[in-house]
Amino acid sequence: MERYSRQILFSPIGEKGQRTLQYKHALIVGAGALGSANADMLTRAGVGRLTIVDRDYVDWTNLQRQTLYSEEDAEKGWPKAVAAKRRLTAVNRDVHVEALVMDVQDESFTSLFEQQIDIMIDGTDNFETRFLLNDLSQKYRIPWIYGACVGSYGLSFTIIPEETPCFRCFVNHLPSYHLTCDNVGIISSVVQMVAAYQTTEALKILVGDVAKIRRSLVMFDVWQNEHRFLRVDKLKNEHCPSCGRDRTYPALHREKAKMSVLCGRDTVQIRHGHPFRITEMMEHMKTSGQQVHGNEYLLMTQLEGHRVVLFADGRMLVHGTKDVTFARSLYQKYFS
Amino acid sequence: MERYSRQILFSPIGEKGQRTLQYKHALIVGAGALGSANADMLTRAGVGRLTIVDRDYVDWTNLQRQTLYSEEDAEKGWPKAVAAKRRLTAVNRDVHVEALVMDVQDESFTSLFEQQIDIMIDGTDNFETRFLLNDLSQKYRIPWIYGACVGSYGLSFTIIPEETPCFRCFVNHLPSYHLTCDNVGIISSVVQMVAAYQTTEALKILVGDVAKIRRSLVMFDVWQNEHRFLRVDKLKNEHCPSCGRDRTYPALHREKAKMSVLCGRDTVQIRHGHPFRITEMMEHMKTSGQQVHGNEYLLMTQLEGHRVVLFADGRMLVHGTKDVTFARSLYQKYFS
Amino acid sequence: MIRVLLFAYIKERLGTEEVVLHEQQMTVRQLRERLQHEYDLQTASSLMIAINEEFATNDDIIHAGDVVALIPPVSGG
Amino acid sequence: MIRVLLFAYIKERLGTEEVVLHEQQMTVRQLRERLQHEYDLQTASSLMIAINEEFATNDDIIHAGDVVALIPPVSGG
Repeated sequence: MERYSRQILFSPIGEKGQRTLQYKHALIVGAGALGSANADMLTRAGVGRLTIVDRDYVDWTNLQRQTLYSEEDAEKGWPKAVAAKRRLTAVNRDVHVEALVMDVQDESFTSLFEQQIDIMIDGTDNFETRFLLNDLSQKYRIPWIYGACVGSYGLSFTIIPEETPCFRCFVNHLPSYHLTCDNVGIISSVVQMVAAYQTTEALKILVGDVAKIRRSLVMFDVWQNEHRFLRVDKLKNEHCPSCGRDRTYPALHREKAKMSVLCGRDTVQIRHGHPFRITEMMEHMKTSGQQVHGNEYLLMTQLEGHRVVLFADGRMLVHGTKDVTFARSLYQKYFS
Repeated sequence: MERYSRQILFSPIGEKGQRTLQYKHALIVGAGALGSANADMLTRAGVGRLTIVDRDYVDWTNLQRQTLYSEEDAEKGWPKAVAAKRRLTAVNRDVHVEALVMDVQDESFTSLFEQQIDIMIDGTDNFETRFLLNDLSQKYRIPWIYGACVGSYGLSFTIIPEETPCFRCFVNHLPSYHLTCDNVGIISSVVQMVAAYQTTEALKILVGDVAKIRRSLVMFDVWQNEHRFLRVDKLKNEHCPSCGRDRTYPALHREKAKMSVLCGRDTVQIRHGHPFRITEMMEHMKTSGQQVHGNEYLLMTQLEGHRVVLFADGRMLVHGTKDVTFARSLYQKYFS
Repeated sequence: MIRVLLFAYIKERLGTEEVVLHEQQMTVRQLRERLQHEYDLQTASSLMIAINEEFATNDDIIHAGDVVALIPPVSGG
Repeated sequence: MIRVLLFAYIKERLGTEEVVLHEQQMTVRQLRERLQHEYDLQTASSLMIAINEEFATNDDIIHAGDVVALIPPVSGG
């Protein structure tokens, strides 16, 4: 407990709050910029258990803002969840960190909800996943904390089932066009500010200081010196299919696409349906003269001028294209 | 440059701004919570050169909010500047990081100002050092960014010589009583928010986007959901001894105390006047049966029930006391 | 007169920090239509809209003197 | 009536989020004295004081209807 002395001195947490944190379980969905920053703060704060879910691996362009990762992680191409766990364990061995390299669209993600989860932190980079989190939050009555940012602009809102409007009450359809870090860029300070709001709300919820939970949406632009809190009560929609009286949880019943273009990534993801036997394949490709490298979680190679990554969990990424037909043809030719 | 692609896409920085950053030199004074967070962001952003000055070593109670450090740093008792440099170099080898284990009250700190410094970031934990930075900022015309936090409350303001009020215009005397992390605690999210403001302002200044520099003081409380920008123009005082017409730079002429009680640390610092020969002393103490450990920068031991740390630069810390007379007697008995 | 404040990419799209509409009153839905047609803002239907610092729904009415904020939802993270 | 908003430890010291003073006008200096004597706030002389979101100096005058904020400078970092 000595290591948390400054946090225990903070009276809204105190010794009682600190002990409470040890028994809590936070689910962090996405280990990119927001996921990194939140996971680091919650680990240092001594939350007992963290589950980190991410489908991607560390890339050089991530290092500018994804604070858990170092050059070595990018060089080795570690999956983000794995690299995150390594750093977090070095920072606080008392926190039990579970690292899951998977796509949240997979069945195994939903099965996580069979256990107790006290809070979900939004570290995702797309609306589709947020609609899924939102429905899971409502179904299992788990608060979640929306956070998003692009450029120098950020938003955050705390969603408490049965109390606040839900994410679908705010954003009732998938925006046809939206900005991501990949088209308008991002600076690291806006990430840290969104994450600071998310972690603060998470701590309030975990220690049970419900009176202090922020009931407004916060919106800011750090470069433009804008900062506003906007009241949200009117948005609570009793006809909302996620949080209203007659719920259908639409995001839980969506057909999972076998192929998908990753948001603003110039990358197509294909689901193989079965795990890939990475080590065996890597061996085999090497002996046949193919340039390949990787680790026990994934394999990277070059096929017809495109970087291709296979994950042990059965996903294939084709970088440098948004053409699903082309990506499928590569997949069929080499791996199906 | 590829690794900065998301920052280059952010139009107020762009390719031109990114190239400019490579030629800039930031001085970070203090490598505690704010210093850590700022140094991490500026390193990831690709600022060409960072100088980090800190007099302390990594302690277990720092890990809750000082994001550059891991358990190993606390176990080994590395000086913060040295541990910071190690992590930052792993994060971005292209940034030239200079780590200086020293007290800013020492002469050698002032001599840093013989070189070009483009920005100073406040990562200190006391008012006395801030008055010193403020006078150096005015004398050498270097902008500096005040940041401070306790509990869940934070403040930041950007001080531009010849333009804005200076720190002494705000706080015209050393407050007789003030709060530190050591008496009311602190949570990590307020640190990240203050640092997010500091780094954003630093980037605006370094890339030359002067129109966007925030001209107000920002004050917030993340737990209480407060956030305000306060206009400052009236505070510019033409009789200010630091930034007014007749300047005396009082903080540059203060007698350096040989002994000082570290702010809220229950620790007395004594200046030996000469360097300590750490390795030799450690060897000597070990052979005489004294329990001692350390590294090339410092030596830790137990004397008369108090933890004592000697730094190679000639400082001695006596922990667990505020009694200067007692600390001096220990010093004289064993080391003078 | 209704002041409409713009944030993030909307500000850059329209090249201004705010738009002034000379109306006595209009619904949020009418504002969306006007933004889409008159200002060619294709994303108008997915913007979140606040009147005097409070989010509003499509049927809410904006009166002269109100300050409206257009908040684009974003997905980065 | 002058509303005085409290932040950080001042709020906890006085056990309230705001204090209301029934004055037509007073200087910032007079406010400091009153905080020190009437509210036993020993740190009153080192507080930063803002009137209607703008920092004020000791000779500035606070009028009825103004909102005053007491901002404690802090040194942690």
